[in-house]
Amino acid sequence: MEAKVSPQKFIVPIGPQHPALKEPGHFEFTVEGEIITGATVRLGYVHRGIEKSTEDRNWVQNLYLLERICGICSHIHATAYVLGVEALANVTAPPRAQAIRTLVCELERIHSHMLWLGVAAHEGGFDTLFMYSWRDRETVMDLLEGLSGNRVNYSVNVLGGVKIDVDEKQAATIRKGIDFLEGRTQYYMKVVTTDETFLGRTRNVGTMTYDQADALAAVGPTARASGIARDVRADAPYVAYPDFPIKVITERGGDLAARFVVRINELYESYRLVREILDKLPVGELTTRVPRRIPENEAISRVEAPRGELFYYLKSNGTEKPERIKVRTPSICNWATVMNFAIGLKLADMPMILAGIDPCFSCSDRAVIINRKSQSQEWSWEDLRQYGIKYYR
Amino acid sequence: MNISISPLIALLFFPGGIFLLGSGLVYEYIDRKLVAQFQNRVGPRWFQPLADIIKLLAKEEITLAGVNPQLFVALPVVALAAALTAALYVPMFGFQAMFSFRGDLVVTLYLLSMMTLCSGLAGANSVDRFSIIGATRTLTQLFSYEAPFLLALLGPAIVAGTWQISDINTYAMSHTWLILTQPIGFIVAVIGLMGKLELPPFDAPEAETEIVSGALTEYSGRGLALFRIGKDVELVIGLTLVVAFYLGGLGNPLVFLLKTLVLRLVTAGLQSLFARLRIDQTVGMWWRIGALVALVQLLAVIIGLFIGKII
Amino acid sequence: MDITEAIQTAQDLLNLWTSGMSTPDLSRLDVVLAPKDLKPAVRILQKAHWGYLSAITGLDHPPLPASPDGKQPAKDGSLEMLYHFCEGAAILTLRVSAPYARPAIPSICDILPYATLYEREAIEMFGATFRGTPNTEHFVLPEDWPSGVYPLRKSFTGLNKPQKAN
Amino acid sequence: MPIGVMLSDILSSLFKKPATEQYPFVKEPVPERLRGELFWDPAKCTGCQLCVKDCPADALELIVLDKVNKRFVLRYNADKCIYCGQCVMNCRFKCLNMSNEQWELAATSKAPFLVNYGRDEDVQFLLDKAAQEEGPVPCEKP
Repeated sequence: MEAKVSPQKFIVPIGPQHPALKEPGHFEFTVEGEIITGATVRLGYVHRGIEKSTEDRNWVQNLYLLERICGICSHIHATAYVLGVEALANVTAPPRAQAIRTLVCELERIHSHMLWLGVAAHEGGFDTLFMYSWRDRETVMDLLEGLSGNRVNYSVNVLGGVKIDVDEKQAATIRKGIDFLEGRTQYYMKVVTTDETFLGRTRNVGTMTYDQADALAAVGPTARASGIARDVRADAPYVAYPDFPIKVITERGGDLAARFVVRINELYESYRLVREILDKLPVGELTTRVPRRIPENEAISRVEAPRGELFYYLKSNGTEKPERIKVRTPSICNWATVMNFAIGLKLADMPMILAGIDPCFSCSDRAVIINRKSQSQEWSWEDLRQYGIKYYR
Repeated sequence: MNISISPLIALLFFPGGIFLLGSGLVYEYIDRKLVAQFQNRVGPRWFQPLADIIKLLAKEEITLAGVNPQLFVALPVVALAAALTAALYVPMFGFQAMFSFRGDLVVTLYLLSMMTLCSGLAGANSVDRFSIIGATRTLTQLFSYEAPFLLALLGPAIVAGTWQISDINTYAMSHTWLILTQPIGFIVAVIGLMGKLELPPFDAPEAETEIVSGALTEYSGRGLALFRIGKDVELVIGLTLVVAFYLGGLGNPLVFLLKTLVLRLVTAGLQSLFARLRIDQTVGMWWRIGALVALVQLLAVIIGLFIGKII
Repeated sequence: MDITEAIQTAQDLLNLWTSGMSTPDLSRLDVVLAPKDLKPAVRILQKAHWGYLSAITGLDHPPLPASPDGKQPAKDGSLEMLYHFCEGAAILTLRVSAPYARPAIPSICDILPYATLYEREAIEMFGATFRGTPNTEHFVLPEDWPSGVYPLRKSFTGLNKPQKAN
Repeated sequence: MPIGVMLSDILSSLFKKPATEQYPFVKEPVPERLRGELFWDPAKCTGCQLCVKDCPADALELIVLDKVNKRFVLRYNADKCIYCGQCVMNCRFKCLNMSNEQWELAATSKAPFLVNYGRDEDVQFLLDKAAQEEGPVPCEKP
């Protein structure tokens, strides 16, 4: 790192590699003492060119590619995509499949919010809460693993339905796990809302009013913590949400503490929904046929990822491959809120505010494209391998 | 316990020198293991602190461009030397202090502050931005906890009527435990100790999620190893001091072990119980609450003594 | 606002400028706009508080040679930007196209400041230009990315292969 | 002003076993539906290639030796496989399945990741042919 110490500008770089960020992103904060006077963001360190790659794969293959945009919200990406493709092909998945999709969506939301609780606590230097919430998160990970076979990329969706079924034994395991988690969540709610040292780091930190959140088009829990009742699950219900309506959770505070409360309250809502779905699981088929070639059409698919509204735009051209797939992830929407609110805050609060929107860098970036003044635009795997061998020799 | 050891051996091997370093590592291990247990984790294996140090010592030390190289090399040495010297005036492991004179309490406290001062200077010496912010925070924190910590240790000194650590120790052994008569002083001393050692929740100067590793970000290899050992030694000395003053003194190694471990358990618990305080919160807390209650305690002690004398 | 009402409101608001409207399904309204009409349209949406800008999708329409039988004339390449606004379940898409030769579209950042990230993405990915956009730095592509290479255009094939002629 | 709300948890942890799973030493049971290494049963395969077409990772390759007599070899690249299970889903004759036992697939060389499934004589035939040509094993799709 070069020495750039001038009395006017003192820039603290955070990232692309920094202990506060588990994923790469680059932020520059200009500080005066501990107070931030400027902020910029630069992404792209994990840009994988997924949108371009989709144009080179068939509709089925894309499902697995898009599922891997994000490790935490993998199922919701797959869901948004299959809903889009089903809309393009004009088919609807059977009710039981829709309910199972919803079930996995909600379980995924539970795991994502628990993960976030731990990360946010860690950013605030509260490692004990971090360890405990991640320990308990294992419960829901185990449920998902038992249900789908994998911990991360569940691969539950297929075009036109789902791969897995839920039997009575599994339903019982899930109910038991959810009961345990509900008890623990009540406990975490108590910790984050009453512990004075923790509240000292969250209360009135990074406050965003309703008007500000509205003007910056915040989405997801970040918006809901500022009182905006914006939730795709309620606004434009998809999969089985029309049958299992949700209550939109909002908070007035707009600060970090409110974001904690909103997410934890959403956990309760998810627990309720999971139980309800298990009780009233429709019977019937799991899949329906989707044609391999999809006629020229356009579709927009919006779903509520754990982090907020996830937006897919799909365009088909009558072949087996899509013409264009556009993915707009919730984290992109929320960056604007962070960058606008950093100014005037303390440096020590920044990691928590960054974590407060639950950013997902992999989501925001979507090609390992390396360019070192050579003529090539993109390196093939072979080039990359040779480069690696040369580099380490 | 009175054993006379040749000063040279005392300095280099036992109870100073090598033995002190070893016990520093043991206490670091105990700390890490206890915090892990509190967080329901497994924690490191017994040799981990030693392995860390050996690994660091074996690694290349990178001296940055733009720093003062003499200072860069000297600071860790001075820091460790100060911590080791401080140990000579303290009844380590329940043995009598190696050297003792009137007023060695003040000297010891200054020597302990040297460590923090050195790491602050080390940070300010590096040109890295994280180091500079870390150094600012280290020094800010130094100024905030030092006064309350000193006041908290003054209480026992005043009731004992001496500024000599050994004498205070003897006084503490023969009287009611001072934790009962001066509870506030004890609490301030323990929390002051945690602030001194930059343990959570007072780890703002090295908050990894904000400024990587604070003042020591640019240190690697030998320098970092020395700083770490220095901190471990300081930990042992700090524990010894608080135990000697407030928990009924130190008579023999067994008592020492028992009492310091109990105190370590308490501090490990406190470490895992709180979220990190921002530096402004730390300073505010120490000056608004810490210094004030320590002063009140001190006044109460003085008035108590005064009344005792009159009666 | 329920869907039909929201769609109706949007239709009423935008009637003045549009050169074509369609509703591909119940919850969607596509409005074709000339680039010069984009800003007034966005402004009126914002004034009426109709939804929020959810995304800007870029589409590349590569040039087509004339069909051999001469029935279809050759077509110049163009870029199309879709501005998706969402209000509840209703989605309004403003479609603005610009030919390769003059790929300039007015920036809407002065009306909706948060559009800057989307515009930056469209600039580097498609080579569109937004008149008046505050920041044209790379957003996701590396700093030393060659200028004039736009990865999401159909002509970009990457992987060391020569680019298809435009 | 409540502080230290997590005290009860911390104290109880002092007398609890750590929650950490000591993985290589202690192995937890795996879920029944775990998608591990892929296995192929040559008896039922008709050579429709549906599994190969939809494989998102290009991990499968069906080599047709004799279409009429149903002599196929399935070349499976376990290192490319992303264990999504689409091939199992696609197969109408249920000749593919994913093991929930074989999942610890780490190795120090690439060799164990290239698996040829099929009748022994067919695989041998392929290997011999490759050895004769002394080139790389043919990987062109049929």
